[in-house]
Amino acid sequence: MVVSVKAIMISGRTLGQGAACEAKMSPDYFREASSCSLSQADLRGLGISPGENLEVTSEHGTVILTPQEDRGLDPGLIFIPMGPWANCLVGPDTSGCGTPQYKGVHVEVKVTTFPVLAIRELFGRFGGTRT
Amino acid sequence: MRTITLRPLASHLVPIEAEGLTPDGLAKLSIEEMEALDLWLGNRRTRLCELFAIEVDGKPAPIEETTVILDGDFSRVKRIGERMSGGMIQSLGDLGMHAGAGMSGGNILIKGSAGDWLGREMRGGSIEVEGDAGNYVGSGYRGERCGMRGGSILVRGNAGVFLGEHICGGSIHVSGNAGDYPGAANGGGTISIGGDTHLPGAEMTKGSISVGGRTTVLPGFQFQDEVELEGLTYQRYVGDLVENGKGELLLALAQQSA
Amino acid sequence: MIQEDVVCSFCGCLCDDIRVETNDEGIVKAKGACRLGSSKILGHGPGHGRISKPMIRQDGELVEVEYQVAYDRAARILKAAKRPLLYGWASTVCEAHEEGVLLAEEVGAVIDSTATVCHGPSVIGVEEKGLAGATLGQVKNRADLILFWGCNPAEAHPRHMRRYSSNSTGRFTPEGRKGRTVIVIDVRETRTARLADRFIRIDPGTDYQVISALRLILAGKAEILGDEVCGISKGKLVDLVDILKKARFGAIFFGLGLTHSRGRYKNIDCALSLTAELNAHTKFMIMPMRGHYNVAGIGQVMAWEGGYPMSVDYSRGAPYFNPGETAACDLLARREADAALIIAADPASNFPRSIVEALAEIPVIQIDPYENPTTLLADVVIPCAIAGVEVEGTAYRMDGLPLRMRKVIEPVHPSDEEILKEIRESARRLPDDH
Amino acid sequence: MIIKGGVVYDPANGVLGEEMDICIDAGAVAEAAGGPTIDARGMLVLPGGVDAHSHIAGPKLNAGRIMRPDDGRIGTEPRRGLCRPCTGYTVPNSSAIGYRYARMGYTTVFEAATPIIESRHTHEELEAIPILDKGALTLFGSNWTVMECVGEKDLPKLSAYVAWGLRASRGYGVKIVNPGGGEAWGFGSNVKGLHDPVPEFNVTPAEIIHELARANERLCLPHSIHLHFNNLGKPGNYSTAIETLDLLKDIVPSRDRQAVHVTHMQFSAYGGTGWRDFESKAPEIADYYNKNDHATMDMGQIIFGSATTMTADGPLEYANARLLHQKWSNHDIELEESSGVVPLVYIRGSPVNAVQWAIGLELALLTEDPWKVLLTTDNPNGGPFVKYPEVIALLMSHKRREEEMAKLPELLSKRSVIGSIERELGWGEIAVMTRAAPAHVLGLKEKGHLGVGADGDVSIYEIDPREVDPGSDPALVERAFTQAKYTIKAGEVVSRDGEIAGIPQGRTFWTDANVPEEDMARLMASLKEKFEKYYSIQMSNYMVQEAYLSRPVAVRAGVEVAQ
Repeated sequence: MVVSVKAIMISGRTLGQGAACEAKMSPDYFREASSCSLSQADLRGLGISPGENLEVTSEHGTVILTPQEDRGLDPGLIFIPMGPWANCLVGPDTSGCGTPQYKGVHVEVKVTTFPVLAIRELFGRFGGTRT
Repeated sequence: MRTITLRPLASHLVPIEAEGLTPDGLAKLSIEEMEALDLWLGNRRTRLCELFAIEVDGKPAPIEETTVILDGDFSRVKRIGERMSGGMIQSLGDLGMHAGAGMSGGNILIKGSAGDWLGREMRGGSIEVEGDAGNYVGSGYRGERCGMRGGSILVRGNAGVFLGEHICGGSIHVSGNAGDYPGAANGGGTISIGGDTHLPGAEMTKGSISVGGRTTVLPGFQFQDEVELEGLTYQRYVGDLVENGKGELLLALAQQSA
Repeated sequence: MIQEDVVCSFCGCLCDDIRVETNDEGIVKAKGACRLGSSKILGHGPGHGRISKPMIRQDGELVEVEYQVAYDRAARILKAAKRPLLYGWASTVCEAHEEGVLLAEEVGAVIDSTATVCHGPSVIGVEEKGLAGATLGQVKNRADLILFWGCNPAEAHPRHMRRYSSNSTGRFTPEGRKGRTVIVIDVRETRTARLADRFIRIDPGTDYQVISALRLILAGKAEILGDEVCGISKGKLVDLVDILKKARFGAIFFGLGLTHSRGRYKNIDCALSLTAELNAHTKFMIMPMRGHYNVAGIGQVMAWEGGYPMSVDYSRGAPYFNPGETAACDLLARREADAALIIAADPASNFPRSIVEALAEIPVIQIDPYENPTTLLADVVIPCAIAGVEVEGTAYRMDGLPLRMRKVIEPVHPSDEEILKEIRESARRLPDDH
Repeated sequence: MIIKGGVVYDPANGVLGEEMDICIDAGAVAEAAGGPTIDARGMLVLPGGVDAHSHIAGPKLNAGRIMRPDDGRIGTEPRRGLCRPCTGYTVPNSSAIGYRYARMGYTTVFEAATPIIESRHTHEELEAIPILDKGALTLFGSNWTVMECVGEKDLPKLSAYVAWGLRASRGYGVKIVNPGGGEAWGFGSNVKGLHDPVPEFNVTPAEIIHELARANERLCLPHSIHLHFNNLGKPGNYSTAIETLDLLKDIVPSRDRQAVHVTHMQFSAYGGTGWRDFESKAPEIADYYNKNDHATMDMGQIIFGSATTMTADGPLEYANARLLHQKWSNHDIELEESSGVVPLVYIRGSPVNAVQWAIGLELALLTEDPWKVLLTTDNPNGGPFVKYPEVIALLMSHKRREEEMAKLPELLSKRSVIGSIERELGWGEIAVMTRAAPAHVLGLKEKGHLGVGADGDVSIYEIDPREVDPGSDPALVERAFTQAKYTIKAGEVVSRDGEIAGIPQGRTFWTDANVPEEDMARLMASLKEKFEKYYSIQMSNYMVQEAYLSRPVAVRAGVEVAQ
């Protein structure tokens, strides 16, 4: 049986993501921006083992992220640093005011053994396709 | 009577701006004059005949006796019916943003769905949408303190967010659901929503909002009593008290417990 | 060589006390800068992903070309477009912004800034209510109460607290942090929350209701509230209002927690009203925590050049402003834009995925010092000097205070301003096809 | 260039309606010139218009633009000919400001208030205004260093600070707004009158004004202090106005000009104890001006319709916003000032607005000497500058005023004397109020007149003053002044029949005042401490850099000039 939890996704700045964001193609940026944080209770509930990742799905897409624990988060919240990984889950609707809803996205989280996509893989299907 | 039918010659993703397409603008024109009307396709100034096929039935007529029929997908055509004062526009399919903005009279009937800012700052006349409507139906423009002031809008499907923001008069009825914050800063208009919505009447000072489905009530609304309207029982609130508002919020009782 | 009082070009704090040491290799030290600022100032050299030459995509691959070739290609793309988008502007100086507006006028473009994916809703809120603000020095010298709402300066603006807000000292605040009450309201316990005297956790998407309740309590109407508002006890809210009213000078800083959540500008609108109403009792100001160092500047430049601070459509020759219709994400989500020039921003990383897909479908011109995901979908790539490190010019701090950015080292590449001017010149030489 | 045969009014040189030629050579009025000839026969020829008090650039303007997209939409004009696109009515974009002033025949406009620390912004916007020559007045009235020097009674140090502040801001003169009130507003209060000490600083508004006036004269600045009174906008405030003017009777001007310029006097000529018994005290103010010669004023006329109020008087704007339930922006500036922006509408049906309307006109009509009253609307506080022609028509025609009064509440006749004033200003008096006097008040020697050596700024209007009687034909006057036949700037036609014909970059005037080194050294010690402890930016990043003024004109002043 696959265990999953429903959660609300919040994306935002972190110090590490910020410090690496001028070098987006670097391993540092990959490490800092492709993780997600959950409460201890949610991580336990998911029964995650070392080396496993999380697959997060919203109505707008799916992304695989490395898990972290954050004691500042209540159960039911998942935090992802702002960036292309988090944005796989964000919808295009701006509510008529120009700004997408980057916070408060309903998602489902489950454990996966698939790897996190590196930045070029994440954008792979765009690269070199245009003339 | 005069009927003018427009059919798109091609489909466009780049929007067309066509504020001249009103009974006021077309009633008196010959076909040749209509063909030469200025429209904008993105940043290109173009002529009506380059974008639409025109069919005219009847001689030039008074505005009130003029009907404009839009046959096809007009979802990328903006500002149709802007500032119209009379006559009729019938859209057989979808219609783009700002339809009927600032209109003071006449009727717009949309068989499909309408884009955002439908009936923005309208003063009179009526708009009817058989499908859905976008965001900011009957609202004001950015920074305006008064949106729709008169006339009526009927949406048979769902409406988007910020329905009737800054409405000062007139009425809007949505048969389906409405997005967040309908009737925000309502200064005297009437809004009724058949289905669900979220946080109606924020900062409303006057006017009335009724909700037939489920909703969330803002803290600034104070329960008054229960009233019977057309066979349904409504809870009546007054608010929004953050603005010392005296607006009326009516919530259909049967739905609230669901 | 050592240069004093260099202005940092990372975030909206624009710290202007950085001591930068350079040698033949480039910048070797940035004393006083935080981790974010250091990464920006020190990250200028080769090996940090700098783009070395202009490139044009041919058969799917980016191929190096001369600058003039890239300018001409960019101009042709923009001139051929019926709805070009000029987007970005957050990480460059105002002199480039002015050129950007001229280019938008020349090619009939929509010009929009990254504000529309950060504090755009704050601007719309200001259009509803106005903004009771102040320079950051007012907070430093006077504030005895600081409320961080939906922002996390400890990570996003690391020197904010020490230089300007909770931990700074000033004329009427000699005790610094000890003399101040610091409150954090957020949906999660951030690093900033852990440094606060009081942390109030709220449910995601309930900011508007909570602010409304605070306004009611402030207006003496607490009795109409239930025992709880969105999960927070009434007592806690009444206490909070009491603390706010007792302040001698209160400062509210808010971040993307308000603008990116359900309600968008309504959250800001309500917070602005709360601030105005607090001024009937004591002194209060409110300020958005602007992210990129000059995202405030593009708003200022666009306002005096065309009357509106963002999302301006020049397609009909006159400025037209309507975010929701003319903002970058709206244009792309509806697939209206048929070409894009991206400068000083990385929308491929920062836009929702499906909007990035729309961007990938149209010709994209990128002007940037660094390779980033936007490069992966660009058709013309023009490397530029780093504004604020290699190019001097004006930037506006989050409080609207303008500073002159320094040129710390000599650039190899042309500035954003020069590149934009060349593209505009090239576009002027092309015949009108309309 | 030769402007041939026009009917010239150049009151500064005693020319009142003479048919004569004006020659412009190398940008200045000359005895003779070659080049193109403009046929001005049957037309009114005036020096280029000078506006000594208008809000045209800087943080307040942008605050107004950003909070008022509704205003932006009113004035939309697409890119056309030489002109970049325009937006706005009360808060136009920078391009529109330049074009619209030029179309009316104005060539020189001074921004009324810039806070030193944000002057970079003011100059960025001034540079973006096409055509016009301009300058900015620097705010000093709630400045910590000023108040400390006043408290220490150290006039040399205060003078040094004023000189330094003008240089730091590239400002032209000393602006004082609700002195002390901006500091008090830093903690949410205000000063209540001239002798109410500023909290924490123990100096009074009276002392701040008087000492700044002394410093101004010690430095021999081209302009006098430029004063926005305490209690502005409040019923009964005319007594504060008169008390303040009395305070300055002992100031000896260092140049041939007034000792104090009082700005937008309309907002300070109020009687009554509240808005219910609000009434005009313009007759009392005008009487004072008729009996005293040390002060000048500008009208601050209101225009019915939309306005955007913007002022360094922060507490006033908060009061406005609460009273009118309007949008409110506020911007307090560390160690220096406060400010606010509130949109409002002046309504004909409002008795208060009607009385305000009357007061501005009464001030201009009851003050005998037109050299003492400049024509302004305190743009955009009383209304936008594009309405100046309407004000001119009202001043020149009793009939026009009566037509307007017929639309106003009857109560007006009890609360003002406007209905009983029959005076109609003549062409020469209008030329004084819009040209000669503003230039003289500012101390701009080459502006506001057409004598040899004056700047070659000329406006030509399609109206023959020998034929038209403004009293009976005010509409003709208004139309003529709305759109100059030609506006000439430094010998170049910049506007013709409302079409912009040339877009030169204007100059920016600032005042470079020298002070003794020892005074400056003492000042620097205390400034250094302020930057280390209180300012949020470094001293080395404070001064407006040269890059921000593309065509600066430094007017020399200072202690040495005075001696």
